[in-house]
Amino acid sequence: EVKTDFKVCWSIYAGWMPWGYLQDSGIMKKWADKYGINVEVVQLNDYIESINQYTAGEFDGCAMTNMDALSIPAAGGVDTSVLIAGDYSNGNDGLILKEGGDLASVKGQNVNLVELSVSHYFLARALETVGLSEKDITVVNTSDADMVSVYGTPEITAVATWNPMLSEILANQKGELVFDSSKIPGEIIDAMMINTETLKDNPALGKALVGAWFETLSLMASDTPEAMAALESMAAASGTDLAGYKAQLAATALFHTPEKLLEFTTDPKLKQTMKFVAEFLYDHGILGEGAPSPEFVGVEFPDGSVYGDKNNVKLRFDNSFVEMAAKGAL
Amino acid sequence: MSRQPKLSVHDLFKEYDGAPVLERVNIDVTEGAFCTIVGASGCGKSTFLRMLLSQEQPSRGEILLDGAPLPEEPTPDRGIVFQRYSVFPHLTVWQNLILAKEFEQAPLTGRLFGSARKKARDEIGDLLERIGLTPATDRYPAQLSGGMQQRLAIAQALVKRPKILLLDEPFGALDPGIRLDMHELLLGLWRELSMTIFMVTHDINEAFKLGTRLLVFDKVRHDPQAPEAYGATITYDLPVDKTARQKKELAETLLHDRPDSA
Amino acid sequence: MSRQPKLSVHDLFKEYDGAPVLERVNIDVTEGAFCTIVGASGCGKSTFLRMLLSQEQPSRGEILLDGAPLPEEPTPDRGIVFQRYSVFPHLTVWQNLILAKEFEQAPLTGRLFGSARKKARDEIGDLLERIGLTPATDRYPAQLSGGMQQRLAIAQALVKRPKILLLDEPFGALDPGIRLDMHELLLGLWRELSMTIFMVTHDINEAFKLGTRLLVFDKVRHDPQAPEAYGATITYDLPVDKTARQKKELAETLLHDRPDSA
Amino acid sequence: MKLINRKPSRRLTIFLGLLPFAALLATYLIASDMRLAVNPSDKLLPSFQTMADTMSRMAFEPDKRNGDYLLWTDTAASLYRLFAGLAISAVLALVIGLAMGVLPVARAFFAQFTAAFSLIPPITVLPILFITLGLGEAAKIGLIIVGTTPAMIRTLAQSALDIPRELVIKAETLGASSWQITTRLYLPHILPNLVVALRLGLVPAWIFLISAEAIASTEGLGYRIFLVRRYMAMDLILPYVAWITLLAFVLDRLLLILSKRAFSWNHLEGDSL
Amino acid sequence: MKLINRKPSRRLTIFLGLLPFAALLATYLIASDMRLAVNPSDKLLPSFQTMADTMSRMAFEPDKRNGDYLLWTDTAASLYRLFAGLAISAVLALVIGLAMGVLPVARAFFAQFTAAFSLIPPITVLPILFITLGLGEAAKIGLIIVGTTPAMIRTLAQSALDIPRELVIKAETLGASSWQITTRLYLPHILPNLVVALRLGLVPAWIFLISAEAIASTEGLGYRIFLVRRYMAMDLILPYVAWITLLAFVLDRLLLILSKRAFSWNHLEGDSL
Ligand SMILES: Nc1ncnc2c1ncn2[C@@H]1O[C@H](COP(=O)(O)OP(=O)(O)OP(=O)(O)O)[C@@H](O)[C@H]1O
Ligand SMILES: Nc1ncnc2c1ncn2[C@@H]1O[C@H](COP(=O)(O)OP(=O)(O)OP(=O)(O)O)[C@@H](O)[C@H]1O
Ligand SMILES: [Mg+2]
Ligand SMILES: [Mg+2]
Repeated sequence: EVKTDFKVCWSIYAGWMPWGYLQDSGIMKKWADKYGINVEVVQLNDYIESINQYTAGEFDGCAMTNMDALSIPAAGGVDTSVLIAGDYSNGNDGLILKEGGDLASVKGQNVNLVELSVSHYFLARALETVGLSEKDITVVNTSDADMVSVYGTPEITAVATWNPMLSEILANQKGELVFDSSKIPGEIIDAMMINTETLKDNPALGKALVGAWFETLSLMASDTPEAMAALESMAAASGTDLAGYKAQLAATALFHTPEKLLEFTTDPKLKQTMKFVAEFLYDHGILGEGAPSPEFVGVEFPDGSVYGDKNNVKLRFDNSFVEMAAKGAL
Repeated sequence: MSRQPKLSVHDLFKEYDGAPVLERVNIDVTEGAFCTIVGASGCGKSTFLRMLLSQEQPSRGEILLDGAPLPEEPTPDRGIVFQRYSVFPHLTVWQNLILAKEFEQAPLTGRLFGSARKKARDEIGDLLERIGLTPATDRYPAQLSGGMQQRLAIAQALVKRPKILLLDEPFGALDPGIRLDMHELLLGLWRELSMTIFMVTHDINEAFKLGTRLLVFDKVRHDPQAPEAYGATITYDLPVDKTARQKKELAETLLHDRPDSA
Repeated sequence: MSRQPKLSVHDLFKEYDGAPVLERVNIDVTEGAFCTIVGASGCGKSTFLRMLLSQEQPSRGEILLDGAPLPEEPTPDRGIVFQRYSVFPHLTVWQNLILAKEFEQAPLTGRLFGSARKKARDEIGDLLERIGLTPATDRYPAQLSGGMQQRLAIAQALVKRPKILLLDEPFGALDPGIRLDMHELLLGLWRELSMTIFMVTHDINEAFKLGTRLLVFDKVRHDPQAPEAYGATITYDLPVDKTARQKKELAETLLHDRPDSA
Repeated sequence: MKLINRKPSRRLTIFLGLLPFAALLATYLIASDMRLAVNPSDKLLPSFQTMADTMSRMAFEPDKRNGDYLLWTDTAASLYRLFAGLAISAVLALVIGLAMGVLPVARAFFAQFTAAFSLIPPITVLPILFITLGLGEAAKIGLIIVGTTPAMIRTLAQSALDIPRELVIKAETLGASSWQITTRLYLPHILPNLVVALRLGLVPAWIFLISAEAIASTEGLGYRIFLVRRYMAMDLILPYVAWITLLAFVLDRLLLILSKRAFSWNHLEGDSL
Repeated sequence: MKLINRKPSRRLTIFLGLLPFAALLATYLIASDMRLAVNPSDKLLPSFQTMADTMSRMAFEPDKRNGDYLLWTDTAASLYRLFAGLAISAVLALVIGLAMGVLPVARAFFAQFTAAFSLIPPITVLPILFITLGLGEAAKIGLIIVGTTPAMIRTLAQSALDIPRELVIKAETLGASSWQITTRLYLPHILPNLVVALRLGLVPAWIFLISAEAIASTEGLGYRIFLVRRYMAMDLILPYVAWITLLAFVLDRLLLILSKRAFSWNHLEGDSL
């Protein structure tokens, strides 16, 4: 269906703060006007709610991780395209043991984390690296917003969480980071997802979003007063100060140029990552009880290859718009 | 009695939780009768009035009003003064009194405004004076004495000029002086409107003075082992005659000059 | 009157929201007196009793009990029957009656159990019979008729055998027969315990029959423009003498045989 | 007959009572069908078949991870917390509410504070609660207590103040001490209101329980709902919500019946909802 | 004098009323000092100095992002939502509660449904609510309405049922129609209870408002608290909570005063909390 008014949503996370800035600063409007459409970039505070709203059809696009995209909209039958795989977590997720030690010493402990989130996936991957499995620990579901405050209680010995909670805990409380996502780089991808059908019918939306995104990122990368002002504003919006926000960005591998992004999404390692993710989701029953195998939902890669069921492709890495940006064709 | 009775009660039974309170009550009352009801406390007088009002339904038997079954709900043609006199606690004295008029004249809002309201208030001035509540016009019921509340309840029922008036010990909390005034008021309206009145009273004097007919409620059957086994009925139904009246007046004279003579 | 008065009231004033209700009330009452109080409705009789009970405080003046200022709160030596008779709605008839005993015998739980409870219940059997509530022993007040509730309230106050008993129109809702029984009951206890009684009544008959002293409350000053400007006081204070009693008895005889003669 | 006196027959009452439920179900069915027609694996409004399947799995098939029958372990865990929390709340509210209603000194002491305290939204001070009570059952029960007690205290204190002054005076003249007046007059009068307060407190209690279970937990109805919210499994969430509602409804009715049994004097006049 | 009759003097009342607040403050001070002594950058219980600094920044320094004075814009946004939600709730509750209390037919229709509906914890069905109402102001106000109305309806309906039957009958004999009985007898009797219900509804209203703001919002007191919760910025959370409590407290007192003014007949006997 061709239309002119679009809404995409995002929630607060270091790698997504540019979405807020490009809406506030008018960059988005500039690009939308260029293609004769209206795009509203809406901030939601609750990450899961934002995905749910997108899945239910309230938004045309939403910022989420590769894992959640597979488990919620894609598994829910909403054909979704990865428009901008903006960054991957490069230390933004971590496992902290209060008493320190090495990763293997987590065995037998309770680990507090947001169950079934990327933290859970991250933990599973971390355990694999030392030959442990989830059976060797006990997972306690804990809300992300309260992770920092409950860490102070004596019951908690280990947490797996992400920034800003991660740095908040490390900065102020006893504990040692024993594993972080920089050791599994590129596996936790934070992307802007768009409804495939909407994107197909309205390429202008993809063009406007990609154009606005890279303009903002190049602004951030520049060493100008405007860049500082933009970063200040993003810091304020995420509830911290400039230093705090920069620290978060340091653990976020943002792709500042279309080229870098393309490099990442065309890397064959991506297929491997998505396989891991699908298997993890299947093991935890998140793909739906009707899912006969991890390959139940098909994932299409930029080269046209598909992981999983070719007849049920619901998640697509779509590089066409970023390629336009790389060619300066926007 | 060739005229159709205003109200007739046929073979009325009433029980609460299986315990009979009234049984086999039969009576025909012509229009304009003033029936005073006496009887032992707890024998079912108030219950009888509640049924005449349609507040409660008989367990058996029927009540006919003008030959037709009594409506199943209270209607404006039957006024009531409850034994535990109740007036509207959220309205002041005069607001309580103009309420009936408001209901009548303002079907939609149920409320009069401006000059209509002022007029209604002026119209009850005389009534207020007669029931002695002029100084308390603007008070809420909670700020009145027991007797004042009772007078207000009576006046409120009279304002509506009902065809049938049910009074449950209306003058119990009034001193003799005010009681006489209220008698006057009631009798005046009764004659004027040819109301049919049922009045429960414990004052035999009053029953004779006011009534044209005296109904005595009592149990006819009594089981000493199970005092609750039987209900009460109308045991005497006396037209109040001249001689009785004269006797009463004699009694009254005697009683009346006593306080001063003492 | 060489004895110290049981109760003396000096120069008592009471006003509500600036409007005087009682003014300059002075009275000395000896132990064992039976004061009946009459007066126009709304003149302040109930207010007077409420002050004797310490439910309300006088605006000015003082009340002495046995020469000492009245305690500031109700105490068990002063019993009360309110005008709007109130009993405890959550207790059945017999539970209402044994309550005073429970308070006395079980300071901690306020409740009797087992045989003590049974004994208390047996002890009130006679009283229940005399007030005619035996058949209603196990009912809640909401299931009683008005007169039955009133009798219960009276009995409840009597059970405690207070030194001073305050009765606000206690017999208003009772039929003459039961009223006579209650008179007996009250007079018996009064003589036996030499209680001091204050009783408000509107029945002048009753006032003369029961009282040893009759107090009339009335306004002495009256401003027709502002009827609320002045309060009432005791205008007559009459010892009830023989002749008056005889007159009353005559009147009573006359009244009494009327229902049967008719 | 006037509308206010027109009582529907028993049958009509039942029919009318079921109508809005039927309407709700019908609305759901239509909306769900519409969405499923567009996207057969829509997650927002699953079909009744899907929900029934999911629930029967939760109820009758052991969990892969720990072999539990999840619906029942969740229910047991939540109900235990709910009952413990409400029981403690009830006792606290009764004691403090009674004290406030009966004793002017206690009222002076507590009135302003409970008024203010009852207005703190407890979910905003969760961290303090967790640090004070730890992360175990205590905190979850604690949140229910903190969340429901203040309102219950106020309700009970007000209902004690509403007892007619005449009755208190009457009790005094019958020789009752302050303590006896409290136990034999105030207490029986406010117990029915305690039941009312408990019934009204059921909803906030569930809400706080669910919030607490969402924060740190390994079982419980609220835990499960928040967990599967992660992948928008409305086929589990909706039946769970219905189940919670049903449990609460049964509790509510049981409390009403309890009240009618235990405080029959209080139900002699008028209707109860 | 018996304890129940011992009324503290005005001064003592004020003193006693302040005591628990003082005790709370003192406890906080000691606990905060102890924690800060161990770890000077402890975030859980910041010193009053820190909190005052933070608040004065929120109140008097423009925000870096958009130049707003955040405390005031947050307060305005939240209060607007709160008032809008409560106002609509009040109207709905009045209409439905009155209908349920007055008309047996309406009671048959609504009673079971509102009883069940009032027991649904609204936070569990948030996704559906957001999808139905969108994510704008409507949803936030809607959550307040969904959260507070059912309980208010029940309270009002019950208070209508509690009106003595005698008064209704009296009105009928005075010639009142159903409508007139509703407006002139039931309405004035339940309006004071509406105020009570509103006062009791303040806390749930705040809670739902905060929950809604936590999910989708860019300003508001709940949004701010939620935003900084991940950083455990108690130096902002605690004063914000105190501020919310103060606002609610002022509203509560205003409603009480309103009730005493507008429904003086209802306050002639007994105390109010
Ligand atoms: N709470 C109150 N506020 C204001 N005025 C009051 C209050 N209580 C009583 N009054 C007024 O005080 C006066 C005396 O009342 P009280 O009840 O003592 O009269 P009473 O002599 O007992 O009358 P009755 O015989 O009718 O019972 C009345 O005019 C009444 O309006
Ligand atoms: N709701 C009820 N439930 C059970 N019994 C009741 C109920 N209402 C009245 N009764 C019983 O019915 C009988 C008659 O009561 P009613 O009020 O009609 O008496 P009454 O003749 O008016 O007495 P009184 O002169 O004392 O007012 C009493 O025995 C009373 O206990
Ligand atoms: Mg009666
Ligand atoms: Mg009086």
